[in-house]
Amino acid sequence: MTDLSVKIGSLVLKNPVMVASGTFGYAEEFKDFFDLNQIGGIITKTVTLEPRPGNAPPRIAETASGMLNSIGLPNVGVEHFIIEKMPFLQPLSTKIIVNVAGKTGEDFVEAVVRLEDVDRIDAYELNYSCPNVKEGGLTFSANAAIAEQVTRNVRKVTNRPLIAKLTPNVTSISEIGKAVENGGADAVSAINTLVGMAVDLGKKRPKLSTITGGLSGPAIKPVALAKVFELVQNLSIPVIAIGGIMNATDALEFLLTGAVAIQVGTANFINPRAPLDILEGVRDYFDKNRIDGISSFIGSIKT
Amino acid sequence: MTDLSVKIGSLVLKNPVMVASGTFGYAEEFKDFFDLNQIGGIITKTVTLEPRPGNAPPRIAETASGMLNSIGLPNVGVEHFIIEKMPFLQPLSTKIIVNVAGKTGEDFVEAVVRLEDVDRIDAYELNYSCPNVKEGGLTFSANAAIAEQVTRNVRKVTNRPLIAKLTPNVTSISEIGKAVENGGADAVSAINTLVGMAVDLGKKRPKLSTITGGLSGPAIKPVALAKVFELVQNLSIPVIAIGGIMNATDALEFLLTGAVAIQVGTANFINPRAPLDILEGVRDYFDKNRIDGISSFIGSIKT
Amino acid sequence: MSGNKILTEATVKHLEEIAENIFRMHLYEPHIAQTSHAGQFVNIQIAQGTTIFWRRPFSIHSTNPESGIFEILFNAVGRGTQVLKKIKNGAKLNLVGPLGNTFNHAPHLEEIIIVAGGLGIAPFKLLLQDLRKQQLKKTVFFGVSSTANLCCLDEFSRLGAKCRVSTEDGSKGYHGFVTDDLQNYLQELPDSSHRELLVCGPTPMLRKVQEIAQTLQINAQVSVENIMACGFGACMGCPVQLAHPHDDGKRYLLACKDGPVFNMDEILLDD
Amino acid sequence: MSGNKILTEATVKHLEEIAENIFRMHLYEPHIAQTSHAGQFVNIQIAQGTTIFWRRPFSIHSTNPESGIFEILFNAVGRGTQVLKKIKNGAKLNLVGPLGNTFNHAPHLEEIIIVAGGLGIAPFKLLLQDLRKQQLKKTVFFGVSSTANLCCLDEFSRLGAKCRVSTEDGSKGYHGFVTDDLQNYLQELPDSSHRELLVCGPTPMLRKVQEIAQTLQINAQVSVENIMACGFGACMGCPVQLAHPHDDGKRYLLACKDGPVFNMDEILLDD
Ligand SMILES: Cc1cc2nc3c(=O)[nH]c(=O)nc-3n(C[C@H](O)[C@H](O)[C@H](O)COP(=O)(O)OP(=O)(O)OC[C@H]3O[C@@H](n4cnc5c(N)ncnc54)[C@H](O)[C@@H]3O)c2cc1C
Ligand SMILES: Cc1cc2nc3c(=O)[nH]c(=O)nc-3n(C[C@H](O)[C@H](O)[C@H](O)COP(=O)(O)OP(=O)(O)OC[C@H]3O[C@@H](n4cnc5c(N)ncnc54)[C@H](O)[C@@H]3O)c2cc1C
Ligand SMILES: Cc1cc2nc3c(=O)[nH]c(=O)nc-3n(C[C@H](O)[C@H](O)[C@H](O)COP(=O)(O)O)c2cc1C
Ligand SMILES: Cc1cc2nc3c(=O)[nH]c(=O)nc-3n(C[C@H](O)[C@H](O)[C@H](O)COP(=O)(O)O)c2cc1C
Ligand code: FES
Ligand code: FES
Repeated sequence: MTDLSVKIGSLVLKNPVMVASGTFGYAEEFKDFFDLNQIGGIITKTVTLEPRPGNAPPRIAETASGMLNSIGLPNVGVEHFIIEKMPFLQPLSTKIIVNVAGKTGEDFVEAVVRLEDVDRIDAYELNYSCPNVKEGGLTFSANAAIAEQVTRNVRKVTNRPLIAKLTPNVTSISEIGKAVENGGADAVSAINTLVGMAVDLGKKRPKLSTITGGLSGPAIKPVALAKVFELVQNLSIPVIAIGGIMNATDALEFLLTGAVAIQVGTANFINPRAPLDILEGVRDYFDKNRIDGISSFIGSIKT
Repeated sequence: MTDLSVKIGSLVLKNPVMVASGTFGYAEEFKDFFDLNQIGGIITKTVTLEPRPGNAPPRIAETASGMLNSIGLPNVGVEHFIIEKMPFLQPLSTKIIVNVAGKTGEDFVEAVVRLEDVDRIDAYELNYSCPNVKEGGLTFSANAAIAEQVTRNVRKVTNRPLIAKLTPNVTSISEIGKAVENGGADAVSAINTLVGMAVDLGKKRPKLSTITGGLSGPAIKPVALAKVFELVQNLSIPVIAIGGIMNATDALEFLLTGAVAIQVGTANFINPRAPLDILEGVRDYFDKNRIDGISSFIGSIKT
Repeated sequence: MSGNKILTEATVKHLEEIAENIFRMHLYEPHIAQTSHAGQFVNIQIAQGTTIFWRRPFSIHSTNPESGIFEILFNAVGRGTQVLKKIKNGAKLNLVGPLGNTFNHAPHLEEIIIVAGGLGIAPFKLLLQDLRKQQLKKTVFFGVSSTANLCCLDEFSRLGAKCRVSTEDGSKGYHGFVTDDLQNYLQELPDSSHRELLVCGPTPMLRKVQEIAQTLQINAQVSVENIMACGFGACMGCPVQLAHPHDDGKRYLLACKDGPVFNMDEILLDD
Repeated sequence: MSGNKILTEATVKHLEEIAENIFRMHLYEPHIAQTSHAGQFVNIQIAQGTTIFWRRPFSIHSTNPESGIFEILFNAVGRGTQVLKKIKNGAKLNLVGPLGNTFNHAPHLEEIIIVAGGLGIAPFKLLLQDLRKQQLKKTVFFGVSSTANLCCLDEFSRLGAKCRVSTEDGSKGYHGFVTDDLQNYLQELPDSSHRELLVCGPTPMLRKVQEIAQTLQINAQVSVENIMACGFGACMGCPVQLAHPHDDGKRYLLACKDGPVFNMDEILLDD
């Protein structure tokens, strides 16, 4: 059996299959479906310093081979997260990566500081794609200087691995990627959702209360592959792939393109056992093709 | 029967259904399928100053609810276009819009100058999304200053309506939209394709010879709706919608969102009679809902 | 207690159009049939490889724990249900369930009053099954647009309920909205305590019932039908707004996990 | 002359697995059946509402102008063809055709030599039908991996062709590659003029035939099977590179419109 373990900075995953923030709750919702300890890692739903109620309904819409969401990062806030959600996660033997977001750069730092005392957090994923107020209306990951500065500030308060999650809604994702690399990120993950919109012709209004939302699912896989490829070509730190991964073939395509690990997102809603199915499919592929180490496969695409 | 005519600057279309550049050849390929004079307008395959062979195969790949292409703007060049392609188009009674691209700003100007003498061209669509050499490796529509300057230069050599076709692969499409508006464009059209990639796991290589290509089809409709909405909110000139329009409902959603006209693209490959089917569907909708003028419908979305 | 939710394949055993565009499907899946209670639902993958991306949620209409069969009732309204209505016996349907919470029956009730509009009738056969052994009055107010859309009356009677039908076109029973018939009924009662409304149907109907229940101070439980992506609390896509949050802000529950059954005075209805 | 291309619905009249994973489908569509010639193809929409986005191209295998029926032959290799092989008689298939150019038969030929690998056999039944009245020798070299993949031999014989089979596993005919059998045959001929090769099959086979044809200076026409989005020249997605462009640059023709039949020395083969 092929050794599937991969390294993301100092973080070692037993296999490259993780689940994406906001699509796996705080893992408890999935415990009935498969043994959570099988997969490489769990990224939590985004946590913010203060509790957030989330957006008004409707928050979701089905689209061609995908969906739109404007959930709005509802969460109980970092304090309650630690008390209410971590106890379920702590006994797990898979890696726990807490996804953090903030309205301001200081919010990120403060949330991470608060989480530093907490046991069994293996890394942080910084969600740079949420609406930002203070820094001039741009999202954090649409402005390289801000993304770099925030990363640097968070880097100062933690030794845990830092993954910067990037938005695809920019002219150059690798410019932002390089900025967070300079800021001290150990890895980047990409992509977050694409800005999209759906219209209800009958009601003559947008399908989402927020008018636009984030597009995910198989529809965006080609965009994700292109962004991952661009990042792999331009950065020195590892790239974690997200976007439309529904099955083992999809996962393998991203690994071939150079991602060291992948996150399963929207697929979790369609097939709550998708992460395990994908892991098993990846393992089968390596076994059948007698691939010795996963590292020789990662990035071996012929271009 | 509802009057479906719409105005784009001084250009009057008898109805808002057009066909998108590069998906309708030079129209001749479709003459067996329906009466071309039914639809509002025809945008030609992109014409460049010099002939271009296009990219090496493979140039296309099927994706979830869409496709990737890296055709590479093959065309006979403006001289041969005038001699070989215009004679089929000239006798048509529908509007003829010639899509023009160039490697440099001067290329755009020169191509348009050459086309100025030619009869029966009703407008130009400037394809700002092709790879650019001189202006520093960025595409024309990823840089507001360049897009504005090129538009201004083309504006100087023609009185025909100018439509600037915008790429969605930017942080802010409305910033580019405002720039071309300032440069003198009469309208914008959006969106061109999203940068995407597909991988052939069996062959361990990208599915396109150019590695990445342009994503089109229903998969990108939500992105197109969001970009069209953003442009409608921020510009004073009309917005023409393109992206994943497969049927009349799709077309109506874009009109509701504020587009004055729509272009049918990838749908032409799946259903070569799509433009006519869409037109008939739009007409039926207006008749059934007793909508008097199309202009009261355009942009009437409740937000 | 309801059973754990599972990802499973159910076998289609029977499919019938029991009223105009209303279909009843028998599905063989013992875990669902044996552990589900009224209000819960299953989330069905319509067909792999189609452009129907999400699963589609359907209330569990009834169960037969012995045979391992449960029923759903559906209206062919859109892309998914149009496919579903053509499925052949023996086909396998991938589904997740049982999902959601259940109606709960306060002790010492005198009467439960079911109020259903159209396909809102779906969850209540199982409710009557759940309450079969309980000695209390069971009344069903069932509103449809026309007789052609009526179903389930016989079964409901057999399960000990008294059915009152309203049709909008007057083709049967009360001529008008079910909520008007309900209001008449409630107003004539000497005392509305020890009674509870269990409600499911289109939003305008729910609003009206909410109003009546508030005025008459009757407790009402409602089953909501939000659009859902996952059905089990993972996407947070199905919020239901709390009517009385503990602070000034907006507070949401999740229809799929905290519901689909809510106390009517606890939530704000939207459309 | 071939007829205009049309967008039409054909009716499935018959579907049969004639060899291992090889299916023959009879389709009723008079315009196609009456105006198509060998080399042309139809572009079939597999099923609306599925995730199979593009149409799928298939050679026209044979036609019966009187009955309005034409045949396609296909291998169930992927998503689309897996659906196609389950289609029921009476179903309608939306298709565009006839598309593409045709094989052309130079006058005064002594022998046409068909070289087919696997499903590359598809276009040649119609070719033999087209040539039925022509007095010339018709030889078919048909290479398959094993006997289980053989088909069409009887029809081909009935249409006046002499068939030589090669199997890679030696279970029938020549043991080895069809191109080796072909080479042996051609080398034994006193004179290869007035002969022409008509070729269709996998790229490695085409390459080998190209080599043989060049060495022996025999004219060869090949039918290529590029991936196609539209099938009628609109997308420019199916380029075939010219071997001898008039200048230094790369020049492309379109497989769907300028082909699928090309003179073999005119183009570069890729995979
Ligand atoms: C908990 C729950 C229980 C339900 N129980 C039943 C039931 O027992 N019987 C029944 O017939 N229906 C039930 N529904 C509604 C049912 O899920 C939808 O009718 C179904 O999803 C429509 O799918 P479609 O593909 O045919 O329609 P689509 O083509 O997707 O849409 C057609 C129409 O249905 C609406 N719709 C789509 N999805 C949903 C959804 N998830 N919820 C509500 N409306 C939707 C759309 O807005 C649109 O107006 C229930 C919904 C929920 C949330
Ligand atoms: C002009 C022309 C004539 C053809 N005639 C026949 C025929 O008579 N019989 C027959 O069995 N096949 C024929 N083919 C090939 C046939 O189109 C493909 O086998 C079919 O499209 C596969 O569809 P799928 O959905 O089953 O496979 P997919 O799931 O799409 O892919 C499975 C495999 O088939 C390959 N493939 C996909 N699409 C094409 C395509 N358009 N052309 C070639 N390979 C493809 C893929 O690369 C992949 O390796 C022809 C192709 C062309 C271009
Ligand atoms: C319903 C939903 C909620 C999401 N919430 C979050 C979130 O809280 N934080 C975050 O970083 N990403 C969030 N995402 C983005 C996903 O993590 C992922 O980046 C994106 O969906 C693309 O992957 P996919 O196509 O596999 O879903 C969410 C996505 C969806 C669909
Ligand atoms: C095969 C193909 C070729 C295209 N060629 C051109 C082109 O030459 N010039 C251009 O401006 N846009 C070109 N486009 C982009 C389309 O005009 C359109 O903007 C895009 O495909 C989105 O619309 P759709 O989703 O309806 O296809 C091409 C698109 C496709 C799919
Ligand atoms: S539907 Fe996903 S949380 Fe309710
Ligand atoms: S397949 Fe579209 S041009 Fe050939």
